[in-house]
Amino acid sequence: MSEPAPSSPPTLTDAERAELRRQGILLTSMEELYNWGRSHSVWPLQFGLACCAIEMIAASMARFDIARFGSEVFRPSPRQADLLIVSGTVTKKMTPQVVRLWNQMPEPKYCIAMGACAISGGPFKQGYNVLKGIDRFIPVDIYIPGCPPRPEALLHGLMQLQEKIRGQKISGPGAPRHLQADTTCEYPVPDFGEHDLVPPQNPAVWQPPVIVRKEGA
Amino acid sequence: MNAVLILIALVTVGTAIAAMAGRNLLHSVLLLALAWTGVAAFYLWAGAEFAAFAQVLVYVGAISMVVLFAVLLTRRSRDEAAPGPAGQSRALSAVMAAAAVAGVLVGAILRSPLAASPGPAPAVTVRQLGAELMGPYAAALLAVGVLLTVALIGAVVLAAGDRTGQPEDNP
Amino acid sequence: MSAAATTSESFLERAPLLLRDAVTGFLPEPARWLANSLLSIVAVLAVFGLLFAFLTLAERKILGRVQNRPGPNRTGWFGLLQPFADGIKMLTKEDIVPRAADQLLHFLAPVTLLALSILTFAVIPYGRHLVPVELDSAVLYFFAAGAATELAIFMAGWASHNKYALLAAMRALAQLISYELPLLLSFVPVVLATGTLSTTGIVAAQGGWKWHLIPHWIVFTPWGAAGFAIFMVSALAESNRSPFDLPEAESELIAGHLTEYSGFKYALFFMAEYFGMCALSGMAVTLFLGGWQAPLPVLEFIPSYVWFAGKLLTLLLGFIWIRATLPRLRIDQLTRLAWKFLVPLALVNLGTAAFWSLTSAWSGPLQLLRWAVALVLVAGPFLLLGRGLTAGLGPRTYRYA
Amino acid sequence: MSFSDPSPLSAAPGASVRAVHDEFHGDLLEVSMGPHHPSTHGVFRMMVTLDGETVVKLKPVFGYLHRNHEKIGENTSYLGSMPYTDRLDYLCSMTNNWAYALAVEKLAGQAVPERAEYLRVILAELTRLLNHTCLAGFLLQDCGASGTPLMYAFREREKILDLFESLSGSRMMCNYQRFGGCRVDAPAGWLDAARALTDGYGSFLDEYEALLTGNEILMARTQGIGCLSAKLAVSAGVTGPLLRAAGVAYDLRKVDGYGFYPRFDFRVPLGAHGDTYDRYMVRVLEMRESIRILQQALRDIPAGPIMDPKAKLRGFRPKPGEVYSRIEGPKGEIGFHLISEGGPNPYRYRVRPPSLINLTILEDLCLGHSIADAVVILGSIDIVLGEVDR
Amino acid sequence: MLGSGLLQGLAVTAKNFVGSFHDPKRFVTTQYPEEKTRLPEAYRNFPFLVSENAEDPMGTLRCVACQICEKECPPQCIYIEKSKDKKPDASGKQQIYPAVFDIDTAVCMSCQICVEVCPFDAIKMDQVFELAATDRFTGLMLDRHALAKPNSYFHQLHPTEAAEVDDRLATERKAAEEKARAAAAAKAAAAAKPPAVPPPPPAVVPLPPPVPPAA
Amino acid sequence: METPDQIRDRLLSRFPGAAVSLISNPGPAAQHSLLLDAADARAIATFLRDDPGLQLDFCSNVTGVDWPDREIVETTRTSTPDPAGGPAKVVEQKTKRLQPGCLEVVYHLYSVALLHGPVVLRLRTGNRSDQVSLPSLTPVWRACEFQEREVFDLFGVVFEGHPDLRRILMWDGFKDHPMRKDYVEPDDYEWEPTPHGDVLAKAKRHYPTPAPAVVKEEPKP
Repeated sequence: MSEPAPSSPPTLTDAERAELRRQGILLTSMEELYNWGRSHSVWPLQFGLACCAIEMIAASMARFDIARFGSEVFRPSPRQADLLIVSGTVTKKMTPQVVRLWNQMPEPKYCIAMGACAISGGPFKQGYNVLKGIDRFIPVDIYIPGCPPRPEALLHGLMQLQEKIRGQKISGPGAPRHLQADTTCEYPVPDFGEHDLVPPQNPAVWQPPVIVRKEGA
Repeated sequence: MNAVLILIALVTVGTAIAAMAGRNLLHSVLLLALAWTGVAAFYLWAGAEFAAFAQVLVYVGAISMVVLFAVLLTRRSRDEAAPGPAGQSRALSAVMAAAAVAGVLVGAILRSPLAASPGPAPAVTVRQLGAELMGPYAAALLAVGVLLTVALIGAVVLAAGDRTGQPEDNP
Repeated sequence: MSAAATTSESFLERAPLLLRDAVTGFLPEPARWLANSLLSIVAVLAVFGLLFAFLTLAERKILGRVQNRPGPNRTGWFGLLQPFADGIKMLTKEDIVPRAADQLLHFLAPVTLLALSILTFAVIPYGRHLVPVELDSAVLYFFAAGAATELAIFMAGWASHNKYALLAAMRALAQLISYELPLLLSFVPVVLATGTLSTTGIVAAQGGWKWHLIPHWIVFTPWGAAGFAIFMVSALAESNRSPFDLPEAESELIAGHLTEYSGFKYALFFMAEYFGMCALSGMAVTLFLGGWQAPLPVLEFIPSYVWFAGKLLTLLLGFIWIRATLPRLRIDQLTRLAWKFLVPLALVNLGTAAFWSLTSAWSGPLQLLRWAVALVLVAGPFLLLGRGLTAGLGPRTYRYA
Repeated sequence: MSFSDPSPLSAAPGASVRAVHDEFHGDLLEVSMGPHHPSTHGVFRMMVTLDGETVVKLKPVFGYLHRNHEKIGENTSYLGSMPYTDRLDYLCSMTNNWAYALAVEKLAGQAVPERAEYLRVILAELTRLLNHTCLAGFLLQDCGASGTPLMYAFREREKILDLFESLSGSRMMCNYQRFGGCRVDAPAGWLDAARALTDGYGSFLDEYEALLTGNEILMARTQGIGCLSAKLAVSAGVTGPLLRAAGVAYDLRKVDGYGFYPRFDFRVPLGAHGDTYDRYMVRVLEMRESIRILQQALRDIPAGPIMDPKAKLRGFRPKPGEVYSRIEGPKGEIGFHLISEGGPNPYRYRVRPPSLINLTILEDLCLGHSIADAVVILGSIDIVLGEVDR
Repeated sequence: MLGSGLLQGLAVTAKNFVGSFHDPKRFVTTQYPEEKTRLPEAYRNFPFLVSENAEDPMGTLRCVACQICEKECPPQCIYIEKSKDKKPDASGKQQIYPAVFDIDTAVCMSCQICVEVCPFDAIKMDQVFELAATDRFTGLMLDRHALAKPNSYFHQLHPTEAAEVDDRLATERKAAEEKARAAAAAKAAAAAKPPAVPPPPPAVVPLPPPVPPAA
Repeated sequence: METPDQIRDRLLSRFPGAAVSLISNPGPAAQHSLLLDAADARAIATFLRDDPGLQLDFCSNVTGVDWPDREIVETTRTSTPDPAGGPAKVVEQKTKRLQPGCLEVVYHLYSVALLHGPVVLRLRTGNRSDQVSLPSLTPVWRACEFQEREVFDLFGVVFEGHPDLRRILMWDGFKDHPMRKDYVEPDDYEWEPTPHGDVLAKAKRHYPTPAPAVVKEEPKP
């Protein structure tokens, strides 16, 4: 369910390379075509949460024009969307809805956490009703810091996402989530508890890493 | 060409039966629309282009919509038993109605002069059709028109009677 | 495709037929007929399939330009490959069917819709010799096939088992019932004037020029112009385009009947919408704009299908332009517009057309009288009914504290 | 093929088959619009009960963007709360800044230099232009126009944002004003740029009005829809353009005369019907008045310091006391209620959110109208969820 | 007349459509990756640490780890650990330096309060916004190596402000030097008297350890 | 406009049995407020709204304030005159006294008709238990509807006579009243890269020993 660990080496093993060679050029060109199509047609969900949503709207407006990337088709229904831009503070009251929306999107789907609040709770992380990062419940592909990020930063994030899509393999262990047969696109939706969400995070998606700081120059 | 005719007939009758037997009201309506299309196909097979397209336009295009509307706007839940005579008497009335319709149809068929061998169908132009309707059959046309108008008014009365006490301001 | 071309026509005019004969000419007669039909089907699908692809792109680019931005321009040269990227993505997207949905109807709805909208292409004369099927009552066939499409939209809305989709289904029904009538009534005068229901006949009747200058297109008569306007407004409504896109009213009903459709099924709906738009525009061209006829005698050297395509694209541009500008009507206003404005107008227009054909023998100063009476008959009801429609509405003046 | 929740957008998934069948044949259809819905302007939710398409009951549900602004404000220093006020009504950070700065200045009894007061008026009026322009765009979007009016509105918004950015460093979250003045002075050429923008804004409004104001569809969609009576408006605490569209002459710029507003010549447009069209038009006319104020302010602005030299940023501890201070924000009366106990943080930090209180009358306005109208009425109330839920 | 308003609207959109091909006022798009918006001088995104010298950023940070910004930062996105030893700063004065200085850009709200409260002009606002990352923890947590930017960079971003800061620092330094000189003179005067205590041994200046050049 | 003193006097004369006291505001704003008794608050509010001299028809702001129990140290000086006729002996005595806390609801009233204000009303509950109630002023001013709901949600004051008293910002199953000063936030802390103060303490609680994973590599060139 979780993304492949970032530490796994992106290089191919010899066996994989041989396998690829056997499958030949057809697969790679298929792969390229598939990835090309996906990466140039990323339709976001028309979904705004807070301040960042205004910058997201601004990114789709004339000055920045996200349409140039083929992504101006903001679909209001999650069924037709490819990209969930979590733009703004996710409150605990809103979290189940966001996870549900994510579940309702068909694979392949991507998630951009736009702005400090969506990544970590941002300036509001001290709040009792604020989720400290949407990646506690759904896998995030791209994080765009900023409060709010400029529309150009969103475009930059979108280009990063396109890069990421273009780099995906359609077979083998590095294949994206939606091409792995044993993974599900259903993520558990948290419940409202008496004091907090139950559970407060999805351990299958999110494990808190620990930073150990080394002193010295 | 007989194979085509049999196919059309099977589809028409089959969908009609399915529409009657179906439990899902919406499915029945859609099947009914399909049956009407079958009838249109039959007209087409018989060379009556105009009648066929008019059938589709009027029945599939418009009447089925009205039926759908009627189904959706009917207030009564379909689970409630329809008011009226139950059991045997219902069956009796159904048989009687069916017999009456069949009688009229058979009578009409018997009385119409059928050619012994179905030669090539006469090319009926729209102009001729219009002339016939406005000439010899004008009275029948008027009667049908009046009948439909009355039915429409009746439908309006029925629909409006359902919402007693509620002013109907929305068009 | 029928009607053998005479060799007196230009090569370009005959090119499609020659091409067809080159492909199927070696076949024996019955097989040839079949092959010719298949070929026309393939040709129509290919042409309109491509038109659909580029129309979506054109719409996005034109909307962009209207809104002061370039639109898609990074996928391929000038963004020309954008529709194909979208197509690949749509094809490979997961198909979700809601658990509670009516599985069969949920699947059938887009298929039916697309099939019906493709059927309408059969009778449009795309050029002098390019009409896939010639029927005596072709116009009737066209509207019969078109009338069933909203049934498919209803199926989609109802089968999705979603409240928004259901509301959209109801709206689609109301819209169809309201606009079918003005749509049909608006072309009756054309049939009255030309005396035929065949599309080729109607186009043929619009051939020729008055004083070698004004073509005999129906739109150049007062009742023709009015009929054309009514037809186009109704066509906007029939194809669910803005400002009549109520079933897919994004601001109220999410995506209306499409709310629960994903992936390829959604693409089919999308395609059907554009096909419907193309077909209705094509019919408008046929009925009112002289079909494939050239506007001026000197321009006849340009092949007929080019003229048809040009007129078709102009109308489609109009569709897009209107979409870029206008807000949406409300459902009751929509039905009111149909019943209280378009239907009476279309009926009066029928009378006007009758008057016009009865007075076709008038000449000289009587000709002026004929024009005057017809214009009054067209404009008078328009103004009167329009005033009734906008009663109580209007600009206001404001006071200041 | 996979299967998913039966009803994706209603809040309670799994509405059973049975229930919907009842709704088919029964009387009322309950629709949950939001929190994810294209026209709820964020994560707002309306529980709507429909008879056909007519709204018979409408209950707003809040809290989907409740980010604990007041609690954070009580745990943060006076200065530290300033950037948070940007995020209240994130379209109008400058007026929020001003409202908060004014409240703290009243709490601590601070004075503001003249140039800063002028700058504040200029920024507040620019914010008003920005807000009303965006609102008009969003309102038309709710009416179903496919983006074009919104695009034109945002085209102009970008011009104002450029001004804000070159002044304060950020497009939206300006964090510009301080207790006792403003953070930095306007850079060279800024005032000229502001003048150019102000002078060109009228022609934009003309074009915008040509696009929309005479549009029959817009008039049909908005005139006579959602009429708000003056009595209800006052009782429900409705403020801002909504109140004035209902015909009540209550503009805090005139009533309280805060800042330097008494120095400027401007009028307060009033509506007569209180319907959606009036709410829209009153805003358009207010924009024209804002342009007049801006022209006067940009003409008269003096040179001088922009910060009270006695002002203290770090370790700012006002004496114990309490204040409620309000200004006329673009959406209505935005107020701050501060209680100081003498500490570095306010003891009580309360925001009076105009958007939330203006929503009190939402149900009254929508009853009897269709669901499409409800969306437009909500649009004409002009809410920003950051402020509604805080 | 019915329709006149609609036609007026259509005229406006047509004007914009045609205008978008020749009128830059009606074609406002900045095509981002190729064209870039010229950011105003005041633009701010995330903070960076000013170092005097590009060659040795760690050795010449202005920051003395006073932790004022850490305390004042409203969202608390700064983490500082003071060094346990002292190192000479750019002017050779012994200073405490930040052993750890982390800014979590995933939290930072770009409010600039750290800049306002910093008494040493050590932290300033950067203008880089293309920071999208695929990993939140390694990509968005900036440590002092990533944060340190030379003064010349600061000049490039905010020329006016940087010039002011340099002036101010120069005057302060001068004042400090004069003060030190005066103090030294006073000390010397005091030292002229017999010393009561033995003079302290000369301070040993530890050399800064070699640091790889900052990216 | 009448001063708060005058209003209080008028109220006292109009409602002889009512307890209306003036709470002065020491700050420069000097917005003094009237403390009303819960029993006759609604009658007084209606009077304030309808009185032709006041016409406070616009309730701008409603908010709650939490005053927890606090220990007050009072210093009393008693000077006993020295019987010997010398300087009086001053004895300072410190007494600790527990001031019981309360929840307070503050209303800021203005008049749209007469363009004056604000008049500040305060209502206080007797204690800070979970079910403390005050009369709702929503029947007097509609503007209180959502704001009183908010006070109910965040402070836990039950407003009697409120037409629709439900939680407004938090979800319905939520149990706490987060704006109270003694509210304890849920311990959903997991990991935060830049911890401070109590967050750091929480971090220590969650990770008593540093976890093995090292993500951050330093130095990063």
